[in-house]
Amino acid sequence: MNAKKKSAKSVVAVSGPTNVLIVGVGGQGVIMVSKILARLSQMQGLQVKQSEVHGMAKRGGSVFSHIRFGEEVWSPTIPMGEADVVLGLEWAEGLRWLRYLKPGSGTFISDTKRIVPPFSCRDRHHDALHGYAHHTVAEIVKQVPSAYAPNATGMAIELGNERVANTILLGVLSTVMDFPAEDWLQVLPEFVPPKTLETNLKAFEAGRHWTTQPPVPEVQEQAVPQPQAPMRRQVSLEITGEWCKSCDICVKMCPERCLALDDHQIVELVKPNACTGCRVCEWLCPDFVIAVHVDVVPLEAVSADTTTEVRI
Amino acid sequence: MSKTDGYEIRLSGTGGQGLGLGGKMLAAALSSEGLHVAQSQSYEPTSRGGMSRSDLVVSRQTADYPLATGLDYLLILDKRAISISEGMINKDAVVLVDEELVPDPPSGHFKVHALPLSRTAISLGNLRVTNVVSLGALIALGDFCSIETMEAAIKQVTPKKYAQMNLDAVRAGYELVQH
Amino acid sequence: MVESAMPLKIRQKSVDGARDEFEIRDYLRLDLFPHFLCPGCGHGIALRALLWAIHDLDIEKDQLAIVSGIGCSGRLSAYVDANTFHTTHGRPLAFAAGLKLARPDLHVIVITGDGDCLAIGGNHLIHAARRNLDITCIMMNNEVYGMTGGQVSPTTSLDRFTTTTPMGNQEPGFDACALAKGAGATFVGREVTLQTTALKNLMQEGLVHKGFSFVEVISDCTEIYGRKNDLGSSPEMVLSQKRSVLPRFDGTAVDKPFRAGNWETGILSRQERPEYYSAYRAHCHKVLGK
Amino acid sequence: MSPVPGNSPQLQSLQGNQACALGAIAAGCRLFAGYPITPSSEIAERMSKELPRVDGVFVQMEDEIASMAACLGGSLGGVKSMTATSGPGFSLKQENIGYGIQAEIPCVVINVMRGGPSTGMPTRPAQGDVMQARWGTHGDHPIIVLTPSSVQEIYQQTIQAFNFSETYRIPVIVLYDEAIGHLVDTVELPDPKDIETTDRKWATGPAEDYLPYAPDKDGIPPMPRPGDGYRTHTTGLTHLETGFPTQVPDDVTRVTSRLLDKIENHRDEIEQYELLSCGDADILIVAFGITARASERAVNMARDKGIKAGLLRPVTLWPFPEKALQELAGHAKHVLVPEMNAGQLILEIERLCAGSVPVSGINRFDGETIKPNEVLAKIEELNNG
Repeated sequence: MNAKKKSAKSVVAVSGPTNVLIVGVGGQGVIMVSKILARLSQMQGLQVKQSEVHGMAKRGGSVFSHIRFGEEVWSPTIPMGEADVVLGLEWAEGLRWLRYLKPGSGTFISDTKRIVPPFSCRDRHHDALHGYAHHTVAEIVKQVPSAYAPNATGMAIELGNERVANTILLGVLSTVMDFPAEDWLQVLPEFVPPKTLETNLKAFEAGRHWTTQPPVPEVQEQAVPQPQAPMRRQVSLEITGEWCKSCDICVKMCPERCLALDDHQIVELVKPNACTGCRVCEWLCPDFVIAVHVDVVPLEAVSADTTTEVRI
Repeated sequence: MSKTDGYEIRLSGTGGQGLGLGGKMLAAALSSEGLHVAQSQSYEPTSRGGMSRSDLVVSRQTADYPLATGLDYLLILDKRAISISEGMINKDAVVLVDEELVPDPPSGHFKVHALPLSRTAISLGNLRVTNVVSLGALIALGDFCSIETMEAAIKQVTPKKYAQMNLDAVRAGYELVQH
Repeated sequence: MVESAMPLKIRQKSVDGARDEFEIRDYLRLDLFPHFLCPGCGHGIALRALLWAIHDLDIEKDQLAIVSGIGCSGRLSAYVDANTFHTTHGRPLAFAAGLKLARPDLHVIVITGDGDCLAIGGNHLIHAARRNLDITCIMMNNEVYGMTGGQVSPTTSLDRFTTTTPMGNQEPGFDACALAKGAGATFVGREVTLQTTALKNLMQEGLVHKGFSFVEVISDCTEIYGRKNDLGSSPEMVLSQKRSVLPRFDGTAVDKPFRAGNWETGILSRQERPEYYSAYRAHCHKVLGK
Repeated sequence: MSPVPGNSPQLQSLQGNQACALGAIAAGCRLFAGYPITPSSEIAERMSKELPRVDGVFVQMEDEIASMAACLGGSLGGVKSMTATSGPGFSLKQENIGYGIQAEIPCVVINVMRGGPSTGMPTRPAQGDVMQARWGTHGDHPIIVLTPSSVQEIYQQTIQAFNFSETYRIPVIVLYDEAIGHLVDTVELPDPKDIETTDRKWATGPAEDYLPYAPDKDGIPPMPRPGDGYRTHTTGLTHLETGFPTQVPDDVTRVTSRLLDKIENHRDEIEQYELLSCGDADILIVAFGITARASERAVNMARDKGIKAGLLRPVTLWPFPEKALQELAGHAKHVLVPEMNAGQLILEIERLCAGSVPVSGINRFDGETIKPNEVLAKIEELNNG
């Protein structure tokens, strides 16, 4: 994957809080990065507020951390469109939080490494095309005021430890923040395991160094499968009403609440546009009443409703 | 076919005396001479130390009734086994007893032979061959099977490492009567 | 966290001659539907997971033998388009042993219930586990004798009401998985019906396992047991499974307790031991010099 | 056991239970599932030795019930299967024997009878399972029970049992007493190529049209073999021709009647018996197993004394050779039924004779066989009588 970058200015504002949103998936070190940033802010005598969601590591779920620092900080969370920096430790997660970036001035930093978490997609069907990740890195970089998209994981692997990708990104981050470089180097050892300190320091430097390199010429990307023509999924629910025993399991277990029992206490699809084709109803129906059919069809072939019901 | 065409043999004593094996040897010998032999044993859970018997009903064709009803040849190796056969010993039957183990043999219209069977086995170095010594004596007394046939049957039935010991024992028993 | 840890594999509909997506109707005797189970019965969910696993393993229906015992679980075999055997109470494992010994080429799956497998058939379970014949035993545990109207079973939780424990059950129950493992089962796992995909994967692992595999399915009897004990509606009972279960995706994580017995879910034990039939045949050939 | 020297290789000295095992192998039995019980264990022991040599499977199951189940399971898989037991084990097998009857699964069950009830006298002979063999499992059902009375016949009847079971798709019981089971006798085994064995009638034709329990003209449905594409359902529930359960009275009557009729309508091919001096017999003895052997001698002894005694020995105890009995009893002055129980077979004989001729019994249930003299004494008593 190609790394792209765009020159950026320093983002730390003197007045008002600075907002940094750090996102990734479980196990990448989002929390470590945010702790370092918080510590640095404290060293400058600033107020810091941090809010995080984590603990999903085992499921590969999304992890994010809001860091706000400044002379006075009230709310711990960053409102949408207010982030000065969105730091993505994983490409898709980074993209997912893009709407939090401050229009016109925000800086987007993200590893181009893609880890597609199983349940984080809007489209729950396995092997489904991941709509949000179809854009090339170049396309994304063009959309934001300022962007750094190194292949941090690739660089980390070259350094001999994939896990220091976050430190590489930290190095990149350090070039857009106003904190003195020596402060970063002073804080870093407090938060990394002593055994890996040397590699982490190298990684930090590598991240800083990467920002000084000229942009690599653009080449065609091929990592993400993309539809030939505009395609989308057509979901249809096949409901064998005769078999339905009105147990209500599908109705209550549907995450989108798109099923209901009709006048005869037989299941029906009442909110076709809400159905994602996730199959929970099919899996949990003890009477094999519902079959979910998912087809990938050209956009023009999609019927008015996202999901159609086929009654048997 | 009525029983008059054949004869019945019983080996009796206590469990562990090898009467089942003795019956098997005898059956093999008689079968080899073209006779039909129906062999049955007392089948008790207390096979050691309890009463034991092995019966052979011998006939030219398959016997109508294969279990013993009247004994023509009877071996008794323990006094406790007398009672099971008393009352079913045929007239002129041959009754062979161990002179030490059966000090007070049954009497009646049959011929009783008391011989030092176990003593002979001990002199051969193994009390456990009393059964085979007895077989030698029985065929000598009964004359229903030649010693050669018996020896061939013993070779067939006995594991190799005991063959010689058993052959010596049957010969010793046979000679107890001959001499 | 990489994609391979994702246990779920649904195949896309065939576009290029590839294998078809799982359609449960392909595996059912449709004439017999709707099936006879009560509304909300967890056995249906479990059967679906089993057939899905069978589909994904590409097991030919002709080569599939499903042996069941008596009880609600026992009736499941009839609905499957395969060689199916609805045997006597408690004995499916023994029937299956004979069938598998006679026909090692067949995939033999036993579907049984907690009463069938642990009470009247308990002896067969422990010996099937010991013997390690290549059979997969799916035990549906709904804590009750449903077919006979809701009597106490060997897995009924303490203080639960059944028609034969009108004052609440005071008998301790079996941990069926611990029992199977103790008896030597070389594959032991447990899953709840709510985690259908995890259940399907567990069954799939069990089916692939060479030797005796035991899969306990925590199933719900909503109509009889649920009502008697005021455990809520069908969806509520299914959802309640979630409260104490943390599904494992990586196959090693320790899970949270489920129900009163503090039971774990997932693959609880997996070990290598010679499979009975192949070991028997090989040994006989060796001794006979074949 | 090794062949007797000096004789033809087929002439052997063989124990009854061993003959049973050899007969099973000769009949094509390739799966034995058993559980140790006196006095039948030698069958299992011999099968464990013989089956691996013919690529069969021997398995000692965890209990009697499992043995019966595994035997049926093996047969469902298409392999001729057998189990062997004695009274207490026979009782335990009954439920699954019923399953075999209902689901029409061929298999052979050997029951070597010992004293009872309960543990009774494990090592002593008896004939107390006459009615258990007939009615041991619940419900209305047909059954075939064979009763050999010699070692030679155990061999033959075990083969016959397999042939009947395969032909009529039914568990066949071979019933003999401990005295015969443990008897070692000189037998002449037939040349393997002279042994007639019957194989199951397998389902053929398109699977779409196949109904697993739709009988052929002979009343017997061809059996599906797993893997042949028929994918049928087997159940112990009363079931339709489709194999699926029914409780519709008319359907139940039809399918259960067919089950009963498939044996009843083939009585002529199934019933076997042996007659001794029956032509002019005043005193007709009906006996089976070891008791028939004692009766055989008693009849010979009676004839020597000028008493017109005869013996009807049923080989198929069930179905009982009714016509033969009724015909002979019609000419007899007295029917005598010696049996080693308190009076079981006599009930059937009395039923069949229906008061046309006096029927009396000789009964022993003390672990001893009935001796020829006892039978003779009774014959003389009746003759003088």
